Formats: sequence, C-alpha cells, structure tokens
Amino acid sequence: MTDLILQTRDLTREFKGFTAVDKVNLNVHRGDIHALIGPNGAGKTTVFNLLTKYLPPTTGSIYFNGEDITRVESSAIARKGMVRSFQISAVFPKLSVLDNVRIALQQQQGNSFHFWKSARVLEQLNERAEQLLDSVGLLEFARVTTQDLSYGRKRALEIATTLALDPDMLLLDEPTQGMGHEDVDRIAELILSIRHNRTILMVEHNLQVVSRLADRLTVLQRGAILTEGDYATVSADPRVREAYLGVAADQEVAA
Amino acid sequence: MNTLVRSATAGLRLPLSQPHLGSALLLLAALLAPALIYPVFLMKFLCLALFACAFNLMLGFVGMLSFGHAAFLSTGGYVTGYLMINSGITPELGVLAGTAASALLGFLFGKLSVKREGIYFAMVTLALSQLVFFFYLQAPFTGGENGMQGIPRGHLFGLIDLSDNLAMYYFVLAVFLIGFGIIFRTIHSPFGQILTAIRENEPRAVSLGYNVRQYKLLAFVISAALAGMAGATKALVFELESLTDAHWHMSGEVVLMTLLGGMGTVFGPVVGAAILVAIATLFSGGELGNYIHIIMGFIFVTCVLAFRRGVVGEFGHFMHKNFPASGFGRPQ
Amino acid sequence: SQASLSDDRVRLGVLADMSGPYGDLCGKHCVEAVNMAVEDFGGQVLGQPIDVISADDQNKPDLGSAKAREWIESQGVDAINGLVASSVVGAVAQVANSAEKPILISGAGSNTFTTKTCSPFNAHWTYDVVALARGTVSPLVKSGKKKWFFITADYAFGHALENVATGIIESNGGTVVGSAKAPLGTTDYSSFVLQAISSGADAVALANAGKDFVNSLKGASEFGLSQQATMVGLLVFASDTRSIDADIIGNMRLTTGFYWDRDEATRVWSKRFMERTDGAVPTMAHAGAYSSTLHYLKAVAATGTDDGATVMKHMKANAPDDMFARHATLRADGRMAYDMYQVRVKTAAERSNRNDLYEIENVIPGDQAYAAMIPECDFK
Amino acid sequence: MTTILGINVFALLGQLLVGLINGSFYALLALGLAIIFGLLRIINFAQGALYMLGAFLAWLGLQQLGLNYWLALVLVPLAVGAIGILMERTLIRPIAGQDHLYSLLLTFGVALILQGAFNHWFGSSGQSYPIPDALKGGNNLGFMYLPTYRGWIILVSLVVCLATWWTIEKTRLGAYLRAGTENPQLLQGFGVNVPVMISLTFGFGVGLAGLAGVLAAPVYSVSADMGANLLIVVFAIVVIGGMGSIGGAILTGLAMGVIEGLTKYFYPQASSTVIFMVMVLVLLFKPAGLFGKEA
Amino acid sequence: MNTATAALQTHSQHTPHVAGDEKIRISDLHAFYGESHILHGIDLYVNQGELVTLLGRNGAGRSTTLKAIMNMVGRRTGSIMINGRETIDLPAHQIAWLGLGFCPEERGIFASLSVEENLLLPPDVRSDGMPLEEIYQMFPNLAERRNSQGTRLSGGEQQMLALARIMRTGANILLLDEITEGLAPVIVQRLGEVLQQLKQRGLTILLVEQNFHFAAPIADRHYVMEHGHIIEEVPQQQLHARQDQLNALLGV
Ligand SMILES: Nc1ncnc2c1ncn2[C@@H]1O[C@H](COP(=O)(O)OP(=O)(O)OP(=O)(O)O)[C@@H](O)[C@H]1O
Ligand SMILES: Nc1ncnc2c1ncn2[C@@H]1O[C@H](COP(=O)(O)OP(=O)(O)OP(=O)(O)O)[C@@H](O)[C@H]1O
Ligand SMILES: [Mg+2]
Ligand SMILES: [Mg+2]
Repeated sequence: MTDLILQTRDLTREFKGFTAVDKVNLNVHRGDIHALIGPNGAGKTTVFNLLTKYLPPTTGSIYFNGEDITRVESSAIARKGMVRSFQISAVFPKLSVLDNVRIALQQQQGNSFHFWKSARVLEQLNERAEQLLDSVGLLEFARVTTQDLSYGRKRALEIATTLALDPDMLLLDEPTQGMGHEDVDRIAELILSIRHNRTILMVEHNLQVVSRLADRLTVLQRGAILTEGDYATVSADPRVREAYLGVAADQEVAA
Repeated sequence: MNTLVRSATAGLRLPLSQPHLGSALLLLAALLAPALIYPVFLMKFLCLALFACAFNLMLGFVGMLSFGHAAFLSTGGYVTGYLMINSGITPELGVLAGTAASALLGFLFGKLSVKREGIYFAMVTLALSQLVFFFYLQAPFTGGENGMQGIPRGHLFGLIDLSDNLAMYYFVLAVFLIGFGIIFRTIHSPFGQILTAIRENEPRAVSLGYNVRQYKLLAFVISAALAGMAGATKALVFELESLTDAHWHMSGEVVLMTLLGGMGTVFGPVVGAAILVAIATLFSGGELGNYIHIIMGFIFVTCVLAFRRGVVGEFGHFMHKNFPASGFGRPQ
Repeated sequence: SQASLSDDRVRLGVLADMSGPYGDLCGKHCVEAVNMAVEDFGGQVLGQPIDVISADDQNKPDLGSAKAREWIESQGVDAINGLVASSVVGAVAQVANSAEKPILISGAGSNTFTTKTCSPFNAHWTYDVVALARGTVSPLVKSGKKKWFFITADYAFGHALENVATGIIESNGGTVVGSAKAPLGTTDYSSFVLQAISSGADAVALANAGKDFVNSLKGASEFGLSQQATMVGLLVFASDTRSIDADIIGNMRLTTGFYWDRDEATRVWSKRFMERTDGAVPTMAHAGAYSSTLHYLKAVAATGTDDGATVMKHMKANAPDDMFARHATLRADGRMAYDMYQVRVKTAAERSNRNDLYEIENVIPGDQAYAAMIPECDFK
Repeated sequence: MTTILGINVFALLGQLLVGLINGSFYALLALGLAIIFGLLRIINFAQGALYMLGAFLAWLGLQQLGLNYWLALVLVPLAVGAIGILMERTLIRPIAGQDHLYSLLLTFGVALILQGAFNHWFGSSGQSYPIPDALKGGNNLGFMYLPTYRGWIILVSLVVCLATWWTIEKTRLGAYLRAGTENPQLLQGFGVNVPVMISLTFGFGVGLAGLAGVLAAPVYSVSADMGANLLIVVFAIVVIGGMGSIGGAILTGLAMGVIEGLTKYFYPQASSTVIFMVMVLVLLFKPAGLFGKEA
Repeated sequence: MNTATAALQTHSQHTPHVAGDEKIRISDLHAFYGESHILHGIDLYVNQGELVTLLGRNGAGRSTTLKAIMNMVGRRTGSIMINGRETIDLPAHQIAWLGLGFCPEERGIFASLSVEENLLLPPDVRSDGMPLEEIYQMFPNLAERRNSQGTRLSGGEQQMLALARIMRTGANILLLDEITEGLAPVIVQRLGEVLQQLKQRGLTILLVEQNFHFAAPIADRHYVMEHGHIIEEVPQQQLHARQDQLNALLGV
C-alpha cells in the first residue's frame, strides 16, 4: 500500500449544481505511467485542476506521498514535487529557450526573491539547463526566442521545463494533441525516457499513445470512475467501448 | 495588457561594448547640469522620473497597471514633511521614513489588490488611492487644500545645509541614482527574472511552483516604496506637500510619462518625465500657456498614433531593426 | 533719485489660475490689467524697462510655489501679482516672504494673510472674507433674517468664510441652524438645497466661489429654496453674476470692491479693459491687480529701488489713490482698506445690456469693512 | 411624528428621491460608457469631454441658430454621435488590437484638446441655458418640491436606459458586440460587418454622452470642465456594475445616486469619495462587479 | 446518434444533390503574415458535394489556406473563386454570405457568451441551417451545458460547439480545421458519419486533418502540402496504391 504516490478520496467538484467530478477515488502507484481516459466532458481536466488546486474541490480529499494536500496552494504543490503541463502549450514566449528552463531551475535555488542580486548568479544554472534541453533534443535552439519554435518543439520545451523541477510526479494533459505523427512519436519516446524514478499521470485521447505507454488506465465517465485496469482489460470492457472507444478502437491502435 | 507589454519589452540597453562609458557620460552630464539649467527644475524632473520608474516596475515589468500610485507619492511627501516640521530629524532620515511609510501602505494596497488582474487591479488601486486622498484632504495635519507648508529642507547628516539649491540638487541626484539603481537591479535580478516569467505566462509560473501573489506583492511594495521616496524628496525640494500629489490626476500623469517614454524600458520613464516636465515649464507662462492643454492633447494623440513604443521604445526598435549588432532593443 | 534696480529692470510676475475654474475672475485678464497699469505708468521706471511675465498655477499650491521660487531665484521677478486661490497664495507667500519680495494679492480673500500668516511683504489688496461677510451679512441680519443655513465649500477658504459670517450673525442676534460642507467642485447641489429647505432657515449663505457658487445658486432656485429663503452669495465676482440667469440671481445683495459702472473713472478704465479682452467684464480682482501694480510702481519710482522692504514701506506710507482704491490706505499689516460697495443685482427687466449687473446701495468705508489690525502684524 | 431616531423622515424621503434623480442621470452617463468600455473594451477618457460638448452644442445652437431645446435634444446627440464615429474611424481604429492603455492615452489627449479649446473660446465661468418653458415649475409632493425638469430627466434617462438595455441584452446585437470585441476577425468570418458595427456602437455610446449633456445644460453651469470630474465616477459605476453588463451599469448608476445622496445628508464631506469605498468593497467580495460574469 | 443521422437524412431529401459543379477554385494564391510569406502559389479546386482534405505536416500552411479563403490572413494575392465569383477583394463578412462556414483550429469559442448564445451567434447565411434541437440531439453534451459560459466547456466539448455552430447557419461550403482534435474516439467515429451525411446532402467540404485514419475513408480527394506549396494531389481511388508515398510525406 505504501507505493501509492497519489490517492484521492471521494473527490468531488460541482459547478452550479452540475457535478463535473463525482466521488472519484483515484490510486496512482509510484513509478507507473497512469492514463486517465474517458469521453469528452467526463471530467479529466477538472480532476487535474483539482489535483493541482487550480480549482478547489467541493468535497473529498487528496493525498500525495501520504500527506493530505487538499488545502495546499497550487504553487506549493508544485514545490512538493507534483507538476503539471497544460492542454494548450505553456511556455514563456518572449524569453529564450534557455531562460525558460532556467526559470524552472531557479525555483530550487531559493534566490527567487533576491531582488538585490545580479541576474548573473543565474548563469551557474546554464549547464544543467543545457543538459535538460539536450535530453529533449532542443540544445541547438537554446538561444532562440521561444515563440519562434514550432508547436511540437514547444511541447518538448514544456516537458524539459517541467523536468527541471525534478518532480516525483508529472501530470500531462493531452501531451500529443495537435501534433503530427512524427512529433507524436517523439513525445512518446520522450515520456518513456523520463519515466525512470517518476510517476506520470496523463490524459490522452490518442489510443496509440495510451496503449503503448500506459501501465494502468482509469476510465472516467460523467465525472465518475467507470473502470480501471491495464489497456487490454479496459479496452475489452463493453461499457468502455460503448462510451468511449467506439468500434474503431482496434483498427486505430493496430495502424 | 499583454500585447502592450510584449510589444514594448524591447528595452533600451546601452551598447554592451561600452556600457560604462555611456553611464559615465550620463553621470557627468547630470553632475554639470545645474550650471546650465535651473536646479529646482532639474530636481522636479528627477523626482518625477524616479516616480515614473517606480511605477514602470509594475506596469512594464510585471504587466500590472496601478492607477493609484499617487497615494504612495503623497504618503512619502506627507510623512517626511510631518517629521521634518515636527520632529526635527535630518533630511536623509526623513526621506527614509517617508519611503518606509509608503512601503507599508504599498503592502496594505498590495494585500488587497494583487489578487485582481487587468482593469480590476487598476480600479482597486484607484479606489484605494481615492480613500487615501480623502484621508489627506480631511486629516488635520496635512493642511487640506492649502497643503503642508513650510517643510524645512534641513541639514544633511546634520552637516550640509540643503537650503542651498545646489547642495539640494546633489542630494536629490543621489537619491535618484539610488532609487534608479534599485529598480535596475531588481529588473536584472533573479527576482526580476521571475517577474518577467509571471508577466509572460502566469499560470505556467504557478505550475512551476512560484507563488505569484507574493512576487507581485514584493514588486508592488518595492514600487510603492520608491514612489514614496520620490514623493519624500519632492516635498523637501519644494518645502511643501500638497493634495496635487495625492489626486488621481497624478496617478494618470505617471501613466502618461511612462507611455510617452516607452513602458517596459529602463530609461523610458525618465525620458517621459523629462518631456512632461519640459512641456509644463515651457508652456506654463505667456501666450502659449493658454494653449497648454491643447498642445498636450496633440502630443498624446500623435504619440499614440505615430510612436506607440514611446520615445525610448521607438529608438530601441529603430536601432534593433537597422543595427542589430548594436545591442539595442533586445528582448529582455 | 539714484536708480538702483537689482537687474536693470523691474519684472512683475502674474500668477493665477488661467485655465481652471477661476480663470475668468482673474486669470489671463489679470495679466492684461497689470499690463495696463505698466502702460499707464509709462512702460518704464527709473529709466529702466518694466516687464510682465505670467504663469498658470492651476490652483495648485505646489505649482504656484514652484513657479514663484523659479521666478524669484532664476528670473529676477521683483513682485508677484494675481494670486487667486488662498491655498496657492499661502504657498507663494512662504517663498516670497523669505526672499523679501512683495506679493500683491488681488484675487484671494482669506484673512490669514494679515493675521495668522501676516508678513511685511504681503499687500492684501482687493477684499477679504471679513469685508464680504460684514458687508453682506450684517445688514441682512439686522433687517430680520435671523435663521441662517450655510452651504459651504469644504476647504479652508469656505470654512473661513463660514466662520467669519457666523460670528457676525451671532453678534447681531441671529442663529445658524445648519451647515453642509460640500466637496469642492460638486456639480449637483440638490441634496444640500433640500437640507437647507428642511432647516427652515430664512437666509441661506453660499460660502463658496466661482462655479460652486453658480451651481449651488442654480440648484436653490430650481428646488424653490430661493422662494422660501433669501439667498446670500458671500463671494460673487461680476463674471459669476454675468453667467447666471438674471431671473435666478436678480435682487441678490452682495459685497464687492469694484463695479465697472460706478462712475466716470471706472467706466473709462473698464471700457479700455473690455476692448483689450474681447468684452470680458472686469471683476474686482482685475481692477485690484491694476491698482496694486500702479501703487507698487509709484513706490519703486519714488524710492529709486526695487528692494522689497523699502518699496513696501513706501507703499504703506503713501495712500493708494486711483479709480479702484477710494479713500484708501495700505495698513501696516498689509491690508489695503478702501471703500467697499454693497450692491443689489439687477433683475432681467432692469438690465439694459449684458454687463449691466449691479445697483450700488451702500458704500462701506474701509475702516468699517475690514477688521482692525492685530498688534502682532503691525509692521511699521 | 415625522422623526424616527432623530432623523426627519420627510427630509430623508426628499434625499432619497433626489438621489434617485441623480442616479438616473448617472445611469444614463454610465450607459454610454458601459457600451464603450464594458462591451467594446475601449477606454474612452473623452466621454466626459463629449458630454461637455453635448451641453455646449445645445447652448451654441440656442445662441447662434435659435435651435430650441427639443430640437437640440434630438440633433445634438446625433451630432455628437457622428463626431464619435469620426473619432473611432480616424483615431481608435488604427490602434485596435493594441493594448487598451493606448486608447486611454489617445482619448485622454482628445479630451484635453476639447476641454482646452472650449475653455479658450468660452472661458471658465460657465454659460447658462434656460429651462425650456414647458418644463418650468414643479410640484409639491408633500415632502418636497419636485421641479418638473428633474422629473423629465428621470423620465428620459429611464426610457433611454431601458430601451438600450432591451436592445442589447434581449436582441442578438449584444451577443455580436461581446463576440466582436473578443475575436473580431472570427465574427467577421461569420458574416457580420464588424468594423461598421463597432463604429456605430461607439457612435451610439458617445451620442448618449451628448444626450446627457443636453439634459444637463439647463440645470448645471455649462462649462469646459463640467465633464472632467464626472468621468472617473462613471468609470467606477461601470466597474462596480460589472464590465459588459448593461443592466448592471444602469442599476449601479441608480444605486450610486441614492448612496451619494444619503452621504450628502449624513456626512457630506465624503460624498465624492463614497463611491470608491463602495468600489473597494464590491471588488473585494465580487471581483467581477455586482452583475459581471467572472472570467 | 441514430436520431441525428436520421434527421440529417430527412433533411437531405429536399436538397437535391448536383455534382460536378465547381464551388471553390483557387489559383496562384499567396498569403502573408506581416513580413512572412506563408503560401507560395496554391492551386486547388473543390467540386459541389465533394469532400477534399488538405494533408501535411505541422506548419505546412494548411490552416493558412483556409484562413486565406476567408480573408483572415494579413494579405493575400491570386484568385479565389467561390461559386464562380471572385472573392480576392471581398471583406470577410461578405465572403461568409456566399455560403461559407469556417471552423477554425483554435475553435474560437466566445468566452463572454453562453453555449447557446455561441450557437445562435453566426447569422444564417442560408435558410436551411440545422435547427437547434437537431444539434442538441447530435451533441447531447452541448444540450446539457447549454447555459454554461462557452469557454467553461471541456476541450472536446468546445470542439463540438465550434463545429455545431457553423452547421446551424446553413452554410453549404464548410472549411473545417482539425475538427477531431481532442475528441474521444467514439465521437470521432460519429463525426465521420456526420460528414458523410453532410456530403450526401450536397455540402462541399474542405477538411484540414491530422488524423489520416479519420480522413482517408470519407474523402474524395487529398492535397498534400509542404512549406506553403501543394506538392501532391491524390484522388481516393489511388489512395491505396500510393499509401507508402503518402506515409513518407506525412511522416506516419
Ligand atoms: N469552470 C467550469 N464551470 C462550469 N462547468 C465546467 C467548468 N469547467 C468544466 N466544466 C464542465 O465540467 C465537465 C468536465 O470538464 P473537463 O474539462 O474536466 O472534461 P474533460 O474530461 O477534460 O474533457 P475533454 O476530453 O473534452 O477535455 C464538462 O462538462 C464541462 O463543461
Ligand atoms: N499569425 C501568424 N503570424 C506569423 N506566422 C504565422 C502565423 N500563423 C501561422 N504562421 C506561420 O505560418 C506557417 C503555416 O502555418 P499554418 O497554421 O497554416 O500551418 P498548418 O499546416 O495548419 O500546421 P498545424 O498543424 O500546426 O496547424 C507556419 O510556419 C506558422 O509558423
Ligand atoms: Mg480536457
Ligand atoms: Mg493548422
């Protein structure tokens, strides 16, 4: 039981009488790649928002590493080691690629309130930043202004930035959305390469990616958990096929 | 707000090759200036320039428009003035006290306002500063409409008599340089780096573990403190503090100075302040005085339509476009 | 006499609200009035030129004081005229007094310049709150208006006006039944007017000036307060009178130091003034600015110097006398005491033209109009 | 009998009614700004100057052309609206899509020019405009005397406010306006002529300021700075009501009139500040204003 | 779902299908964003009742092509004939009235409007748009959230709303950009069927799609783009034969 890194108990969120997330009990094992899937509007993004406190839960509680984080602030959660990415790409567009990563590295340096120091003290972070960029294949773009990157590279940068925090747990919301086939593959590779020593919770509609990466799946429907298990079990469940996968699922994964 | 901030981030940086030479020349000019120009005029300019730079720290570098900075300017002035009149402290301590008082007020304002964004932030700060205005209007020690008169300039460190304009000028110049230095350092510090990140993409900064409200709050307090420092110094220069400094027009004026000079640039507010002070002085008397509002109006309209980046911003943009190697106008 | 001007000329600065709410009562036409005085004096003194510079203080004490300082420190200004808002005058006086330069206060009315903040360099020329209140209020109380209500502009000058008037009312056996302090620049006075109505006062004093006066009087007439009580304008300039419908302001009684149509001398002067100002009606501030300038220049010529202390001494020792200042003295405390006029505003039917505003009912000699000098301010 | 807790009830009723009158006038002013600022998201600092322009045009019309009040009531708002459209086309359109601050600086410049020019031409002491004969006099309501003209102001304001509210909230126009400020290009791609729509809307909002100016001319002194101080209060009203909410602006306008009226009664010195106290409180507890939708 | 397609079918009965008629004809189209030249001489056509896809890698210029048709790019030159009418000089709002409906890739849901207001927003450019009830049948999620603020919807729901919004206007030439993005597989399938139905009703569709598996079975022709050029045209019949070539081009 101790290897549960994240747990929710009866997590619930209502919007004006509409229950978007309904008594969800999520259990994520340490070291897993765990996928959250389900029809549109099932509440996946809302669960992410609840976990990272972008929304306060109506009721229920959240445990991270055994600690109750239900009332902890969003930025503090990130500092505790659970970091998210966004459904739309999130970078600092006017800053250079290197600076993007440095901003994240700076977080652990503890000098972020030091307005009296020269920014040169940040140069000691360059080496680590370049390593991270290298790991996602962006080293040659280090000095480029981020907004000039293509979409796929921005996603890669986002992941590098996230990794800079060296989080125990990563939350990825549709990491491959809007990407061409090549980029999808590249991101999938990347996720596999960083899973070492980490837990990853991801929302993804691309079944190919899910089937390839996920150790475990939780299917949400209308805010509640429909079923859980590995890909084979879940995709064989007729309720999942009816509500989410449709008949094309097999074809697509095979392709 | 964001488009504006983005388009203006191209800041003026001195050519990297000779930054020291450039600064040395400017400093020399500042030291010699009172030989040519009436010192009180220069002092007024320096105080307003510091005020605008402090304001620009919020607008240009955090991307938040405070429409209540007059409250800090006037608090600096009144607190310093009150102490100079009633407690006989030395002027440098007076300025420090005014700065501290504004910082405290800034903390209070910030606590109430940094949660809000965009126009709502502007409106909350405006409303709070109107309450401060009302307080200064009614409080017995400020002299109401008459202003707080007869503030002594005192003796610097108890030694140097500041009632001499030239001595006072060098004191003001020192205060300005200190204030400007703090702002410059803040912008180019690890903290400034985070501010830029917040301006660029706030949710992302949060997700990286930064408690953005605290960063905004600290930036606001620094900005308020320096605005207060400007006000404190101004009160000493004129030996007077009045409601003009607390009125919302003053909050508007600092926006104008910043936009005119170029927001989000380090020197923009200084240039903007120079322009406004110069116009006000040139046109305040004589025949043209009757047209001062009309002339100002035309300047604003032209500025927006033709030089949107502000004087310094346009210059930086021009240099960046035509002489990319010069190091001007690089994104910060 | 041997000329000893500090910088080979006499320079006069005119500082006033030029573009704001008090622009018409002094403003740029005060500059014109000062120019007229300079011309009438011959354009030069002791063989040296006289020049006039001016600035807009926007009614802000800080701007006014900064300007005065600049003029005195860097432009060789010898005396400052105009000076409308009391707050500005206070700030300017500080600067001028310590530089020992005379200020000729033509537009402002607070009585502190000859009491609390008196100085040997203040020449308070045109009027003050005491003269206004005495001239306007005491005859009314004596005629039976015993219950008074004040609508007061919420700033020092308004408060001073109310205080002085209250003293006069009470010493004449009247009572003040209420008072409302309206923020400066209020446009809608209906609420205050209602308060005045429900107070049951039989006289309502407007302790304000300029646009505040105009708007409050309009409100009073609209809501029927004027029918029920006598409206009393404590500080009314001719320019204000002219900008209100005669139906509304007709028959009001007020005190002024100048009316253009008083006699031949004022008419001649005013005609010249109007020709030079596109037909603006001269107010007491304009006439005062003229008169004070003339008196100052005479003193410079007579003493042969522009040294402030010497000139002021001479000005006080010699009585001003021109079309404005009648039976006048410049007292040791700086108060210029002269004949004031209690006038009645003509009704629409009585007016023959746009500038036909007043009928003079009473002349109040200077020593009755103004408060006696206090010993602390006796600068001999 | 007429006093409760030491307060004269009749007097209080009068204050409430007067507050309501002023409130309806605020509502009318706020309405114009709610459209321009709340819906189009253009910060129009010239709104106060255009209100002044409305009053002056009415006065000039009467003086120079013998244009009577009733004609002015129709023609002046149209003229001011036309000026607004011209302003939108020539000055504001070129900076569309830029930060809102630029429109602030620009329109502030326009306001300075207008106010400076009128001050220069007509001086500062103000002009007086007579109340039209048909609206002279008043009625005694028992607790107070209500001038007919004030009644007329309430009537016109409320009718105009309701009609505008209905048009914007209950027809598709309001949705177009909101969509058009969010993403003009896309809306245009759906077949809506966005540039013309924005011009007309801006013109309408400005025209309302002109109308308010005509209504105000007979009761307040017509002078160059008559709109300058009103502006900031009206901005506050729009924000308190909730940006983008027409009904919110109207109701807040009315409420602020009443609150200000009561303040004038109990603590007059604060009457020009009370609205900002309300604003602080409202924004602390309802960040998007009373009737605004949270982003 | 079944009711929805049924509804579509009943509709299609009174809209006779005329084939072979050219609805869009683009020649030598260049488009620019400020200084950058994005499209370099595009030529393509779409016939009445046809469903044509634009394929290509990220950044090839497919979205730009659709926007250029709507006159929503910075500047464009060349010729774009719609229904035989030259539109290169028309402003965007007039182009829409030629019966075009554009569903942008960023969805463009208006935050200040509710779901229903978003749906009702675009004017009906033709009379035979899909009634609201039908739309709600097709996308029950939207029906349920009809009073929510538009941008409060989930990512997928916003995508549905964007598509539904133009189907309501009666537009008969649809320009669809990445409409399956972020949708659950079961919805993607359903959309495939919907597009088939629309095609049968005689609507003309130009589809930009990343998801080749979705596009392949329903399209009549494919254009492949790269760097602002059209580099291949593949009719449906040749699809199978040229699969490998396509895979290489698209990096599948
Ligand atoms: N702030 C909000 N206010 C009201 N309703 C909301 C809000 N946020 C989400 N919802 C509703 O909650 C439901 C769940 O939304 P959520 O974004 O979590 O879905 P999702 O599972 O991520 O879907 P998708 O796969 O389409 O992204 C949706 O029906 C949505 O309309
Ligand atoms: N607003 C813009 N300003 C400048 N360049 C742009 C703009 N929008 C797109 N571009 C550039 O135009 C090129 C084509 O973009 P477009 O969006 O048409 O590509 P796409 O084929 O639709 O790819 P995607 O799969 O990313 O949607 C890209 O290089 C992109 O960077
Ligand atoms: Mg989602
Ligand atoms: Mg695209």
